[in-house]
Amino acid sequence: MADLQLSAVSKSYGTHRVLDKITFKVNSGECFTLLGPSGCGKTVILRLIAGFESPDEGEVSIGGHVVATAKHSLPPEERHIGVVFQDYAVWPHKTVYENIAYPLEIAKMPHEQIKSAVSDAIDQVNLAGLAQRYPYQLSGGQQQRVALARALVTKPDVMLLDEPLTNLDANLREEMRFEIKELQRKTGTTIFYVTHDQEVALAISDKMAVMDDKGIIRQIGSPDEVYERPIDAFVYQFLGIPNFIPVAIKSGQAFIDTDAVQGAAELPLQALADFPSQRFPGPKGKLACRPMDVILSRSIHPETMVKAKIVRLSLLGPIVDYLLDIGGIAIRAQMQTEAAMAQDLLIEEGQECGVRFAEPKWFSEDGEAIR
Amino acid sequence: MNTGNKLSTANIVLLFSILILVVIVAVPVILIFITAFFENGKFNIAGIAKILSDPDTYQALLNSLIIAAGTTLVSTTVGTFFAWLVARTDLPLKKTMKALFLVPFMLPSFIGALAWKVLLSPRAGYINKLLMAIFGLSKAPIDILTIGGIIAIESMYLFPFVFLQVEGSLERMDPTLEESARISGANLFTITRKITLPLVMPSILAGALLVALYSLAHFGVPAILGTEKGIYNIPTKIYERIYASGGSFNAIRVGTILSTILVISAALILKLQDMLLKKGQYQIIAGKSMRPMVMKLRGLKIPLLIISILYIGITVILPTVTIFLVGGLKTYGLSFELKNMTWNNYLKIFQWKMTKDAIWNSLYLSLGAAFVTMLAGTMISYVIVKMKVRGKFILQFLGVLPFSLPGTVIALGVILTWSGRFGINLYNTPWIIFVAYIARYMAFSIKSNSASLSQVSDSLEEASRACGATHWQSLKNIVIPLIKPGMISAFFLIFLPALRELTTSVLLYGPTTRTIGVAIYALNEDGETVRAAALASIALVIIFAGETIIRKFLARLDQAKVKVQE
Amino acid sequence: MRRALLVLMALLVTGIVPVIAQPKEKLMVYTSMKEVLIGEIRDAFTKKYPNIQFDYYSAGAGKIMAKIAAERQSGKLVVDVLWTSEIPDFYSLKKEGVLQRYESPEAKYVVSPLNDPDYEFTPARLGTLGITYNTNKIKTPPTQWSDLLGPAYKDGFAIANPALSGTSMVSVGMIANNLGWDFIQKLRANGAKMGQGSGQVVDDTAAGDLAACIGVDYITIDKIKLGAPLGFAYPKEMLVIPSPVAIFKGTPNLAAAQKFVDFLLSKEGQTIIANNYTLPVRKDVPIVQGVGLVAPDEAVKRAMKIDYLKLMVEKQAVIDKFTEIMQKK
Amino acid sequence: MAQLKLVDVTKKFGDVIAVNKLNLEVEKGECFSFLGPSGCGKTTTLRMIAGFEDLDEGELSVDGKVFSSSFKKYYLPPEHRDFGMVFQAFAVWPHLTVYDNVAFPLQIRKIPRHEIAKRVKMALQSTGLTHREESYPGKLSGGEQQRIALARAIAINPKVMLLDEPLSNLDAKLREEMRFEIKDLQKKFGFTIIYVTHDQAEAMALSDRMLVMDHGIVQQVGHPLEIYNKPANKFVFSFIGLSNFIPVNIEEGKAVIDGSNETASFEAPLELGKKAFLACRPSEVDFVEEPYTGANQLPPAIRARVARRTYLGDIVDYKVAVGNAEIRIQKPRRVQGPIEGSLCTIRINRTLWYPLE
Repeated sequence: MADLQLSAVSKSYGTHRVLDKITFKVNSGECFTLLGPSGCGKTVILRLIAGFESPDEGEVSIGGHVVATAKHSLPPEERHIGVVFQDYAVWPHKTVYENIAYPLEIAKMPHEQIKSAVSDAIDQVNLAGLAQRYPYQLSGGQQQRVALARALVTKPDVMLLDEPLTNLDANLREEMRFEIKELQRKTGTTIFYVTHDQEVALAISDKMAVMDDKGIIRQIGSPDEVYERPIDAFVYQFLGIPNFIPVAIKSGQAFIDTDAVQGAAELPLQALADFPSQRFPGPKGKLACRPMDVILSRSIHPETMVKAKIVRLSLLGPIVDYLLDIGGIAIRAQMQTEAAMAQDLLIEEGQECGVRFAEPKWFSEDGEAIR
Repeated sequence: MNTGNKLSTANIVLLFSILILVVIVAVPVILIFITAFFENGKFNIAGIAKILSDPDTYQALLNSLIIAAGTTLVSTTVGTFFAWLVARTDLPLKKTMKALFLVPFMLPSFIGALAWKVLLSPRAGYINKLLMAIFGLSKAPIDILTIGGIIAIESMYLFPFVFLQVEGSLERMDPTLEESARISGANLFTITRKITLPLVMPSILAGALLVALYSLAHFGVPAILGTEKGIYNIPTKIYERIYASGGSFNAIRVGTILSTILVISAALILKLQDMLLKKGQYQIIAGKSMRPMVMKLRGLKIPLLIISILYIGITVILPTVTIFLVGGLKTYGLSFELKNMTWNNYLKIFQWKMTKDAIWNSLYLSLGAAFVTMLAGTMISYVIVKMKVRGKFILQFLGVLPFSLPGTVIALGVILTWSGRFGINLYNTPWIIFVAYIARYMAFSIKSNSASLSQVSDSLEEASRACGATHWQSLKNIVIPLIKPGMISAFFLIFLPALRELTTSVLLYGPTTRTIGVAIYALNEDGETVRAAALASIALVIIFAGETIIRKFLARLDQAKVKVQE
Repeated sequence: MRRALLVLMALLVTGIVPVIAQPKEKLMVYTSMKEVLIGEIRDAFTKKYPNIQFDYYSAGAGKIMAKIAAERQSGKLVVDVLWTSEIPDFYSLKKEGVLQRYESPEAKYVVSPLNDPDYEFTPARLGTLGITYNTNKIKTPPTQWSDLLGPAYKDGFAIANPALSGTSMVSVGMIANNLGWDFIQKLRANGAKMGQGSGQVVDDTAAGDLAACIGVDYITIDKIKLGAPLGFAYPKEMLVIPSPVAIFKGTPNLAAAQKFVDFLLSKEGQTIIANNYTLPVRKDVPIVQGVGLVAPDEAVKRAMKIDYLKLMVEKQAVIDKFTEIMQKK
Repeated sequence: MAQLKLVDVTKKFGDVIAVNKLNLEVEKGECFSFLGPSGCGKTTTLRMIAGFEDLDEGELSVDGKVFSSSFKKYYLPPEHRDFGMVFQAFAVWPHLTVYDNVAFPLQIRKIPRHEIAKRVKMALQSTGLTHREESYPGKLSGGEQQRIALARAIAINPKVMLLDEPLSNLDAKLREEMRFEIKDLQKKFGFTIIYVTHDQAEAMALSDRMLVMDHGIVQQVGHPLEIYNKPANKFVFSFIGLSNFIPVNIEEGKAVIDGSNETASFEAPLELGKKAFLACRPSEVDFVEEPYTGANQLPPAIRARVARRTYLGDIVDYKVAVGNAEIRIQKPRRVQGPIEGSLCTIRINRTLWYPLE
């Protein structure tokens, strides 16, 4: 268990600067997620920490020891880390046991100790009874568990996980993310986790960093900080299904921006008591609201609601998904199916209804959060 | 994965790999060009013009091209047809037939040519004699000693190149590509014409390219069937020039100029294929495996099966039996009656120094070359596929270069390089053939090893590094065990063709370093037809035995590989 | 895997090491004599001198000369002794000064139409060529050269390629010299063609591909003995070609080479030659009777005349001219 | 009259019965999904409808015309069925341009050239591919390739469109977008859709009616909401969304969660026996603030301990322990829920009951 720190790390491939002065710190025992779209350079960061790449500038330190600078880079085998890869990377020619025992054999641990350490690790990841299987005899989820056990067995200072759940199917993914979290709690390992899946990031992180497609870290914070108080529109839209409504501010009041949306009616966005009109830098901005926060009602109360038309209603199992038209703007709304049925809100397509935005977020025209 | 500027293992491996390819491949090729274009340090355009305007050379080039074109056309047609028959129809015994269609691969084409000469030479050919006797003809109905004959025989033994490629791609092709045509309303005939054939066109072209390159530079069949009637292609012309003109350096120069023509022709063929394929690079392999549609042959089922079996019978069994029988004749020209048969020739093969030497030479040269080439190829492929080092494009280029280099050219380059010019003289030693084999088969090895290495995902090795293993430990414990099947199949891919090699060794052999191919050829040329046949029979036994053992072995490996990869 | 590697390495080592390891005394003979003949001589020679590692390379004279030229070019001569029938080559080599003078004690017994006064080469066999014919196709044996112009030989007669075969080269020179190029033109007009090596034309005749050819004595008779449907006949003017043996200057194996020349010229060596159906160069060695051979002195008497020095100069021209005639449509 | 009718359709592969006596009627213009785990026989059924597989038993007819029948020993090959079909792996022909791909089925039908041009244009327009006419499929994205396949299928103006997991090879965002596009195309052209998928959300979003299948046997047929609300059995319930199966002990129609010392109990159906499962969805459980009384409220309030609380953004996911059972609960983040480790009171709003296998 150790902390992990990157200070002003940069990396280029040819003329393409992938990372520019990246700095962050992962505390000891923390589960830290780096969330970003594919191709943003997040895997490069993980590979820099692992030692598969070396930085052009800056330094990487693990547990207070500098492991990589532009001049000198410790090879991966000397960093005492565990890595879990997206494609499992379990060795197909070794059994489960042999896979997990390998790092200990390399470390020249006595045979008996290896045996007990491996069997502990196998129990820990719920693979008991499968020790003598070859990877091809295991499911994807089981292979990923082998990879986890193999990375954990040496009790590494830091565990690096590179999109470990992407290749699993939806059900398994949802199950495994809880398991990884559970494992971290049991072992107290520091985890550095790289993913593009915001649901996983939210579910398992103690702290997360959101990176944009240019390789810039936009925001670092706990999941609810990042989710509830996004620093800008990018972070907001990356963390879930976004609804953006262009707004114009007229005399301290917000209206749907009719210039931005052709054919939009000039609808006042009423009853938004916490509307921060003073903090807006200009006359225009954006209102953002998650589908779950779009509150529907069959009856329209003009003083608290705007009028919307149901364009489409789709039942997705536990969730009902609505596509609404508010003065020419398409808005998504979602409700839990039970609630929708209980409140008689399975409104037929083509009908009108009232809409209220709960806990809206406000962004300036260029996407900065206004709080 | 470099760790600073010191001379890391990565750099050592890279340098070593480049060194091997430069010495084995680049230097010989460069020397050929230098020798061809420069005389006494001066650009020798007049000399080139003289050789090229010589009607002999011109005719040889023309013949080479005609033979290559004809062989490619025939092999491609035959190969594609049989591939389609096996992969897309309800032909009975498909599995057996598929295996049978690969058998001509095992038969060295020059031995085939030898057999066909015995059967179809204009007057003495057994079949011709038979036909003449039956129909009372005064002239032989078939003359194998013609360009047409050469094309026919080469095609007989080269069509599996196309068959393998096309059959494989038909088998791996996503069946829904055809099903969607069917649901669009097209019948199977239309689908075959408009969808299936265009989609496997890249494979057809790939197979055709292999045939064209092979045939263009092929020595054995034209040497056996052509030279007697004055039909030379470039390899036989080079051979003739070098041996007929007293071996003066001038002959070698002529050889290099002809080689240059071969290289240019090969490059043009590659370019042509590239152009044809340009718009046709597509993925047709399915993720899901489903049974492809099968065309019902109905009434044609049995006739086509019979044709297929006859084809195998005629191309494989008939010549093989002929070779064995001729090898048992007391002397050539006798009829196949028991009183004319003897075991003597077969016994002599193991008594004569020349033939004993040849068998032994071929065995250890091919084993040794296969072994060394496999190891070097593994190392070079590792650099190409796995390592992030600057300068590996040189390796990529040099590694595939021999693929398009005809065997004759490699032989000449090797003579130029290893005859003392650089202080090492391997001439007349087995080492020169050894070096040539390495050069000739390096591309195979790199191809095969690269394929298996690229299936080993980088993360498998990185996982090992992260577990605390050093670079070497990771190689030893993870990478090598995983690519072992690929290495072994590379070994056999080299060993078997090298065992029966003729084109290269015929220019390189020394007094005691004849290979099996050279010995058979020399015996035939010297009029020792029965002994040539006897040696050929023994060679066939060795090859068939080798192939069978290897097939079994590879099948086992394949199973293991499937296990590992599933 | 590891064991397989070891076995492979062992094979490699045992395979290549003997070839490069240098034994004490070695001898390399390049000869155009066929495997049957040279093989028997080697066996006898090796039996007599077990300490000499005797190797030979048997091929057509053209190939041998090409090989020697290449070896000289590369500066590493493998050959110690040359024994072929292409006499002009010996004159050329002599002129270039690469042959070692050696007067064998056995040389005084040699009868031959040609002798090198400097003893840089010595005839070791009297090769004769006659007309080899297929007995199924030719019922009356030919008796003179002009018979070949008859209809029985139409499109069925061949002479080996003089570029490949030394005997053929000399034969063509002799025929052109004695019967004139006209005769060769006429042969061509009757459908005669150029074959491959000197052995192959005989095989082709046996197989019936040819009706007849100019055949080397021992090659033909050997096949007749094996039952081939062949006959062998000499016209009045005979093709008699001595096959000289010569030692290369500067060979490290001079002693062994001299022992070989001595052995070849000895009664023992010549007997092996005679028993293989060719003519010895010694009077005291009997020829095999009843196979159509003529005695050495009669052969020398009937032999066509040729100026080898002139032939040496004209060699390439002769080959070219012959080839040109034979490839004419 | 139903447009597509399957009677006792059965298919065997060797000893395995892939589809067992399937009976089905699909109305004209309906969007009908086959939903089930992989290997359940749904694709085999679709391939039998398409004509790529013959029936071992049963009969299949379209608009009253028999297409395949084991009784009449009749089988109409796929090229004569006039269906449109879209495959999972796109199956667009890489050697033909987008235009030629779409034109192919029309050319086969020997439709006049100008008519082909018109119909291809229309199909490309409907699928938003107009600007891609001259491209080769290899240069296009997965979504665009799948649109080519759609355009190709609608160009012939089929009465029935067969879709075999058409969206599985696309990424999540595109998948969502495309399923609405398919629905829009159907509205526009009015064809009947047979849609095969293993994704329940996809099936529910698209279908007018759907069929849930397992091991070659139909488990339930009905409207998506009906299936969601009244799953016919445990398999359907678990396949259609996240589910809780809570083991209960039943005595005299009163069910108590196994291992809990609750006095409150559920009213259980009588035919269940002594042990059974109480099934509910994570979204159908509420945290209640009213004080716990332990009295016979209906539905009962139950005491539970929060074993895990996971913030998932819009939704917060809880795992609470009651007796020997663990219950997943999902609530919108705006709903104030208990913290991890605390005690809480829950109420299961809707219960379904399933026997222990």
